[in-house]
Amino acid sequence: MEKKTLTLNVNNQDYELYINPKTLLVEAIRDHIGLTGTKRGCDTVSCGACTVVVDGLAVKACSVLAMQCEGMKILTSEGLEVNGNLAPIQKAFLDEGAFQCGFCTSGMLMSASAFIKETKGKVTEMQIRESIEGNICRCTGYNSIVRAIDAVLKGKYAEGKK
Amino acid sequence: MNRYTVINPHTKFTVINTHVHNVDGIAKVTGRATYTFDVVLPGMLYGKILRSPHAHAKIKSIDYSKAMALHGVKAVATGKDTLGAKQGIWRRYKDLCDEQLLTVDKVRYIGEPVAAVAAVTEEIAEKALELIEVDYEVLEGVYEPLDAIKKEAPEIHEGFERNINVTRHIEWGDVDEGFAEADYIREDWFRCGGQAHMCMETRAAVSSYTPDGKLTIYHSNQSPYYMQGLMAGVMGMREGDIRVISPYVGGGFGGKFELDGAIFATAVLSKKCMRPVKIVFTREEDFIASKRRTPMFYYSRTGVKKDGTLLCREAKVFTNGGAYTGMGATALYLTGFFHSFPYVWQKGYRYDGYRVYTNTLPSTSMRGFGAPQAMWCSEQQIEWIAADLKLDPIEMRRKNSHYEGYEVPGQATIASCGINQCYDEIKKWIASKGKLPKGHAIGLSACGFMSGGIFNWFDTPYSFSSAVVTINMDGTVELNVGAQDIGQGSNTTMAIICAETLGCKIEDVKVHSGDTDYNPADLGAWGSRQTLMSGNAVKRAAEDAKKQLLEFAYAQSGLNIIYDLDIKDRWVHSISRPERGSDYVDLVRKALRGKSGQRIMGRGFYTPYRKGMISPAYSYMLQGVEVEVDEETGKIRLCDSMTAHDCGQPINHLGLIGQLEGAFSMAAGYGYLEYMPYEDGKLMNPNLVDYHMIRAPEMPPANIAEIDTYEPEGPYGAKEAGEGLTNPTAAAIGNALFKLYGIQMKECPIKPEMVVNALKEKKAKGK
Amino acid sequence: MISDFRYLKPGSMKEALQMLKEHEDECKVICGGQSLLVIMRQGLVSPEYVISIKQLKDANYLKYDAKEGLKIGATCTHRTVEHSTMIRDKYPALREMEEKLASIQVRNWGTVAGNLAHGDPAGDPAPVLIAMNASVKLGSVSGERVVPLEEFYPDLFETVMNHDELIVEIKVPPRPAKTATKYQKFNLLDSDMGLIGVAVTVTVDGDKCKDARVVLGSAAPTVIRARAAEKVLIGAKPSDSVFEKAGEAAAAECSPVSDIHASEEYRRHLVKILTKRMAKAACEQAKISG
Amino acid sequence: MSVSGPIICPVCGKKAKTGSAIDCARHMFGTGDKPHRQWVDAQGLSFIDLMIEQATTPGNKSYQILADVIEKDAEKRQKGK
Repeated sequence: MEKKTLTLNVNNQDYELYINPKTLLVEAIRDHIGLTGTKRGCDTVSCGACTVVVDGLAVKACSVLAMQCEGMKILTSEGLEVNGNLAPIQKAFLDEGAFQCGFCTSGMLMSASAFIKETKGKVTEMQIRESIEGNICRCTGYNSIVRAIDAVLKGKYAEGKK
Repeated sequence: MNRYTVINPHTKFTVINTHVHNVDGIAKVTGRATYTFDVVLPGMLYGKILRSPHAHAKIKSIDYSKAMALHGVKAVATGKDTLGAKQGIWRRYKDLCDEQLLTVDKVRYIGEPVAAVAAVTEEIAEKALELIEVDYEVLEGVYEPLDAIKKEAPEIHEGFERNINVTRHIEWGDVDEGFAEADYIREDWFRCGGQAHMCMETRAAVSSYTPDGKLTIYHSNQSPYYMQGLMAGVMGMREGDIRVISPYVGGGFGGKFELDGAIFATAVLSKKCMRPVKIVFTREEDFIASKRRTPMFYYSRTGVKKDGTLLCREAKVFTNGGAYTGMGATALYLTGFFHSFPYVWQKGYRYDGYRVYTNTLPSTSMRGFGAPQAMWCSEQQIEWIAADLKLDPIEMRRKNSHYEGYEVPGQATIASCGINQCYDEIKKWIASKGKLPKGHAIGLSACGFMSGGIFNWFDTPYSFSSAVVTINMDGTVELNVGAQDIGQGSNTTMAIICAETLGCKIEDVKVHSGDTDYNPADLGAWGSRQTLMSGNAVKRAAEDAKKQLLEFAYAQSGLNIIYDLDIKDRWVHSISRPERGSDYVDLVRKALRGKSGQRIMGRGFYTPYRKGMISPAYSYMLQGVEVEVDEETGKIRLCDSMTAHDCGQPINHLGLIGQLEGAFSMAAGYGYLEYMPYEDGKLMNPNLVDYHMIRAPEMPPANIAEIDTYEPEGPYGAKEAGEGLTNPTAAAIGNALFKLYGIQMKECPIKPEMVVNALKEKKAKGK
Repeated sequence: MISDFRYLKPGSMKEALQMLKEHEDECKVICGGQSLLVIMRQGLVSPEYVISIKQLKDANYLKYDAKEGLKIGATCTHRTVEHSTMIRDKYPALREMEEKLASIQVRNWGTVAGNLAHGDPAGDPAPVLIAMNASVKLGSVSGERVVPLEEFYPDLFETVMNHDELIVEIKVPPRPAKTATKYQKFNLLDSDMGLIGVAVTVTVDGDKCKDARVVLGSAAPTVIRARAAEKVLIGAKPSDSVFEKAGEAAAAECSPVSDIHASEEYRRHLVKILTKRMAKAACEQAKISG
Repeated sequence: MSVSGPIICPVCGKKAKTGSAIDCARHMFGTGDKPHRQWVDAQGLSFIDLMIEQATTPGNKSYQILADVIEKDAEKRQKGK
């Protein structure tokens, strides 16, 4: 088996990897780089626990080859907080109790933050729900997560506030 | 999006029922929380399990020499490498300890572990599995309980005639006399499906056996103490030589308080090669080889007076127990008990439950513990009876409901019950919705649930719950509990109870749980027991510590003996003169000095006494679900819901809301989405493409009216919340369909096809 | 477990086609890989070479002109189609279909061409595109050929592509006047594949239905046209009874299977209902469309 | 003639509720362990068949059948004294 060298940029940090080309993005992030916030809950691109943001787009890292992400900017849940300050969506998750066991939370946060970034103007509650449609949460019943996303979109955590 | 109202709230608290963040929150929203899934130890090997392709077969021989020869394979284990101990969580009853986690000579379901491999990489381990040669003698299998009890059915476990695993009989009053007096008798057959726990974190374990004869296990479970005890049994070790660490746990829902293939195989493999071994189930393994909610066949016969007075009920139940007992025996009892809930049966109640072995995935406890099945049948039948007698279904329920002080003969005493107010709240909600659009209807369902089990089938010599509170010189608090946080937020709940009791702030409390070496034994997270039982232990431990603090406060205060001191929000003060006081941290320092430097340490224990056979306390609820049905396709959509809920005194505000919403989503799934079809013992949808769970767009608002009652047995009056709410929803959906079209759904989950067929049938009858 | 392969990263479509020619039988082309990686993980396919075209920017386009109609490049993702205002104006049914296709994550990475090449009869794009009379341009080192999408699928998970070919472009003709397409799938979860999917295109002329295409997803081993249903509609004066008849015709001519999710009978029932509804919706839309 | 005094379980000697034969029968089904099953089978009945009958058909037939047997047995034993 021929290995390949690959430079992966995760959370604004370049990582030099020497990997089997079949390595999935989630495996590169968890097993090679060691960022275990990103989880895995299935093998069928169903659960979304492995969701990360690649060049601004939420994708399921279990169905992307790491090799395909060369030169792209990858963001994981570990990259949301900026030197000790939580991102608005993280604060909102705390305030709304938008997690329980927490296993889906990293993926959920990434879907949510990608949606928040690309959202301009008003959105319906159903649009918020569809933004996390690809993420399964067995604990919360989603409503607290929807409330958290809604709160951020309504500017509750904007600079200056709270 | 959601409405949460509290009826007659108590306001005397400084921490309890306030908006407190989950104490594990920061770790969980920043990706810092590490689960067993994430654990990596130096020199760790990766394990894989070889599983039976046959539903029922004898193992004639296993040859794993080729696998051993594969480069990178460090150990292979089969049942022959184990003590072959038959284990089960019903330790008191040897008959019910029937499962070898690595089978020695026989497999009883597809997916049962046959051998396990440890290798330097997961990939090598997987390759090695293909090199293991197993010679099976395939036996005839049987998959449905009503087939398995037939004379000619194959015997799954030796000595269990007709494959009957457990029977349960519950009875009070004179049912036959009741039927003799009844104006109206209704009898129905129901069928309830299985359901997968589907924890986001699949079963996972990392075991490390060391030459000093000690075993350390990281394991995703609901009760580290149970795992320690059970592993001691199957490994032939002392409990004390086994340390079980349960870090953050990715969900449990009743499926993670028994031993699983991962924990046992890793331990056996690690002992063989003296290196840490990790096994994480794939999602498919988690579906086919963990356990599931028990599928049931229900017969229920109910006798009533024409005014709707419930006289008597007789229920007979066959459950599909699958290949092993697990927690199924308890589910069998509880389903029978809760089938009587939440009603008073004037003449009597009788239940006969039969748990039958089949060659399918073992059935066990799952959130609701038999009650969702019981309510699916009971609450629909009650609705139909009300319709048959032309009575208001809410008022008919109300007049027959439990009440404070009622005693379920020989079973339970109801010390607190807010169900009467639940009826009022739901009536208000229905009224507030006005006229519903075409194709919409609201279905109702009432129920109750226990706050922890009193039964001790595990045969523990320890008290059910224990806690230790240690106060450091700076006023920070170490709270050690055996209670396990599996996402339900028990760490937060315990911290709240500790802070409230001690009079410190929530951020002063550090909760230590999930490690049998450092925390006292506790039965763990099942049957909604922790808030009440562990909560009581924590409260008593904090009271113990507080008493020691106050001794010094009294000594220095020089107060007249008639005055009393208290601590609230870090303020030590005279109750009659709250403004007069001193700082809590200052007091801690003095007390420490007074104890010649020993830290203040309080201990608390709880075991229920004189509380009947089932549980110390019961929660009550009434739920309304607005359902929309596409009459042509039969597709069901949930539009809105309201649950009036009595959980005594809410402790953990955010946690409570989360639990109630989460329970709803799981219960709704049981009602119309989640099914586990088997063909010749093979699960046909062991993946998340074919197994459907509610996702965000399908989830309706889950409005809650919290009825605050006071439960004398609970800490600060608290009782169960979050599990009981898994019970009513399926029946509520069924009742909405009944209201809409007069069709009676007798099988759950309700597939759209079943709705279409029921409507066809009705039309046919109409003609 | 995915078996080892050699990873090839062409710099251009031309180079990609050469690699494809070179390794023909023992290679797979990956772009989004939302389906491919799943079946590779299941061991259903284990190619020796995997050619990634994800990075081929020149193939990532979405073009429209009034004469030639719509052109979707090989590496154009579902999400690009979904977000395009041009698509919203010219081919609203495509957008509506995309909005319901799996989840945002899948649409962000997966491509329309890849979805078509996978050949899953339950896929959403094929029925809609066939209803729009789309075709695929297949490229290979020896040149290009255009195949009508409705002739693209000989059998379950099979396409007429040769091993050295791949879909370089999807072509959708301009929407004729007074024409509309409607698509709906029936599923238990919003994000699910359809138990049944039905796309209907109708062209109206005055109060008559001038032309119609009825396409059924997961109602047969491949996506199929319901010709009998089309006959019912063409030339008829749209009415509920006509739609009903069209539905019955479609239900009669399809050949769905029974599985754990739904019986054959129920699937036929769904074909009937959805065909009826989509035909009606398409007619109404066509009447008011330019 | 009938039995004087409460009927106690011929297997474990437990007095079930009212001490009536029918309650004793219910106690036997409820317990359902090996000794109780064997005793029932020894009376020329099939415990399992009675149990299945009991669970699959409405009413109380099986209980009654067993109750009668228990009653007779109790009579015998009283005569024996």
